[in-house]
Amino acid sequence: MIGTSTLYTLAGILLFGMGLYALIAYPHLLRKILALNVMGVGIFMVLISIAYQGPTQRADPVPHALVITGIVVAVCATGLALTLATRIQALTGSARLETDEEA
Amino acid sequence: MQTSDIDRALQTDDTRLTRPRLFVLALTTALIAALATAALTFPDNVGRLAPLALDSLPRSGVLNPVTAVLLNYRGYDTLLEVAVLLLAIVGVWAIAPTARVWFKTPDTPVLATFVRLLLPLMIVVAGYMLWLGADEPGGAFQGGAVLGGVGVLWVAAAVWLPRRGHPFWLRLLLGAGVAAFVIAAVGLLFLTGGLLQYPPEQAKTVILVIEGAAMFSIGATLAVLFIGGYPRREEEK
Amino acid sequence: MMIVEWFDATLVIILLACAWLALTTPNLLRAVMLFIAFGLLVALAWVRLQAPDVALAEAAVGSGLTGALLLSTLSAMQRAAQKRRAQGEAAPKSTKEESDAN
Amino acid sequence: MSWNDLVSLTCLALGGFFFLAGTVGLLRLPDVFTRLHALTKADNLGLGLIVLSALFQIEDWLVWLKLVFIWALVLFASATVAHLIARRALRQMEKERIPVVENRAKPGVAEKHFADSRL
Amino acid sequence: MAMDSVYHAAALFLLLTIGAGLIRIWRGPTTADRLLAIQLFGTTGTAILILLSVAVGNVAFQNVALIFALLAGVLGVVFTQYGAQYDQPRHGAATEGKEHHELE
Repeated sequence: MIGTSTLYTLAGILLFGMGLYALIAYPHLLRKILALNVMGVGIFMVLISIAYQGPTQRADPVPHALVITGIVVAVCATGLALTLATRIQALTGSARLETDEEA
Repeated sequence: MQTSDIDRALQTDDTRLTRPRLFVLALTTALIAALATAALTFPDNVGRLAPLALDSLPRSGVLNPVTAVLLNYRGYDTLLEVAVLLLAIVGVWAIAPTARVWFKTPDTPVLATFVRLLLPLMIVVAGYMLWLGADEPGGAFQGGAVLGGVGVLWVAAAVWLPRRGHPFWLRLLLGAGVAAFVIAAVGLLFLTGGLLQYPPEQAKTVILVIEGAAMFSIGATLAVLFIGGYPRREEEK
Repeated sequence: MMIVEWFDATLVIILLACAWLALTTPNLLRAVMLFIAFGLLVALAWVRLQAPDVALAEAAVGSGLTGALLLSTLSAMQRAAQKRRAQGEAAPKSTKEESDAN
Repeated sequence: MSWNDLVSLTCLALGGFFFLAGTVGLLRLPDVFTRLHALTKADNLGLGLIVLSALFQIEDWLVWLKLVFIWALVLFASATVAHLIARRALRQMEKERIPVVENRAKPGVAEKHFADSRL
Repeated sequence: MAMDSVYHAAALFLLLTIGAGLIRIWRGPTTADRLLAIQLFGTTGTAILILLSVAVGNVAFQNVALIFALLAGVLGVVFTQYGAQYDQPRHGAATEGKEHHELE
């Protein structure tokens, strides 16, 4: 039976992979931003699950501090990226990044 | 162009599983498998910083280890992180000439009353988070996030309408976190000889002051990001 | 298996399902809504992992503020697209290509 | 098992029932306006009962106060948000010229619902 | 059965109701329905946090519940003020999964 920490580590890796796939595969900018956020949550989850030391013991505070700053920076990056996406849509008429192969 | 054509073209994002996507999916699956094996074979007894962080806690002036890590052990990092938030705002103002959202007056008394009651409550909770942060889970980032919620509510229900552009006090608020951090760092450099090395007796006070300024900065940053450019008065639809 | 472990397993499954659906559904509004729900549930995962500090930040940011940002951007994009159409412009080049491909 | 554990368990079971009712309502009721019941009634009552159940396990009166405050806050917020959502949905329908009553009785939605539940 | 595992079981039950509620987010059909489901998740999440805090005996979890309760209101207000315009599928074209959104 896998432990709590391992379970959440694996979940974090899976989330990261999903986010990476969606980031590469889908053309819409909003979806890419969602994918980046999901990737971020995956990484945070790996960090926090490494910090977890059982239900009775106190968790490692160092990764927690990293993740807290990470969350706030992630939301700021999201805000900037969304503004950029709106701007790209205003300038090119489309919020998608199309490639030649895509069409 | 037929209406159905336009609808199909404008409809949504296309997420069918095409061949290149299948290829990408295969690659990411391989990556996940590699990472999962790495995670499962990861040695259990790696060197941890936790004992060090918890043992030095009495000297840090606070009881919450996370706050100690953020403001004591990794003080520079947090300083630069608050500066990054400022850079995000500069970026937004550089690329977006007009706001994405506009101040919208509540058209029902229910919303107006709700906001009038909720806003002070949220500010109190933000302060509570900050105060709690020294000894229990909480702190500047959590309080700042709640203040960001205050800002969003403020914009969304038009509690107060500025003229075009951002008022001076908002810019002041945006810079407050970095300013307090830098002033504290330089001041402490002269007092204790170390950058962000707090004297043990006043440590808690200094940390709370820096955290307070950082909290207001974070809240203002999040609210300005929500506006996403220079605000306008009620825009035409 | 203890009940807590069942709780963890269920939470992880719901989280993964939520993320996968949000990332692959063609409908962007649905994707954003699923992402907001995902943010809410992630806060529960942090609480389970003994990280209430992180859960506090995530509860405020992950669902509330990110959700607000995404919702407002989505509607701004829709407004822009609608305005473009109202001005009588032809559909952008890329979308034409796509409808040909369809 | 002491008497306050017993009260706790009763409240817990009742609260769980109301949450279940809320979800069933969310899934089975035919349109937005009826689904609002799930948000405003069932779940808030469920939360109240769960808070009540927690109160019997806690001695610290400050925590007691905080839990009651959370419940009051959720009541307040969800009532307001429910009003706002309903108002918005109604306006949307007016704009799109969808008669409210017709929408509620749209064939295939309500009838299927009633047929399924054998009412 | 000890009291804390009863509380964990109750939390698991509420989590399952959230999982069922995801169906409403998926099916919509309007954004209002989806937001309704998310508000419901907020309430249920608050309840789960309270249950976990009693089960584990950690008071800090209740602060998370407090933030949940506060931010749910903010999301609702943002939605009603700025929410996407074309959430309502055209009358007659209301087949599920085929909503037409004016997005580029």
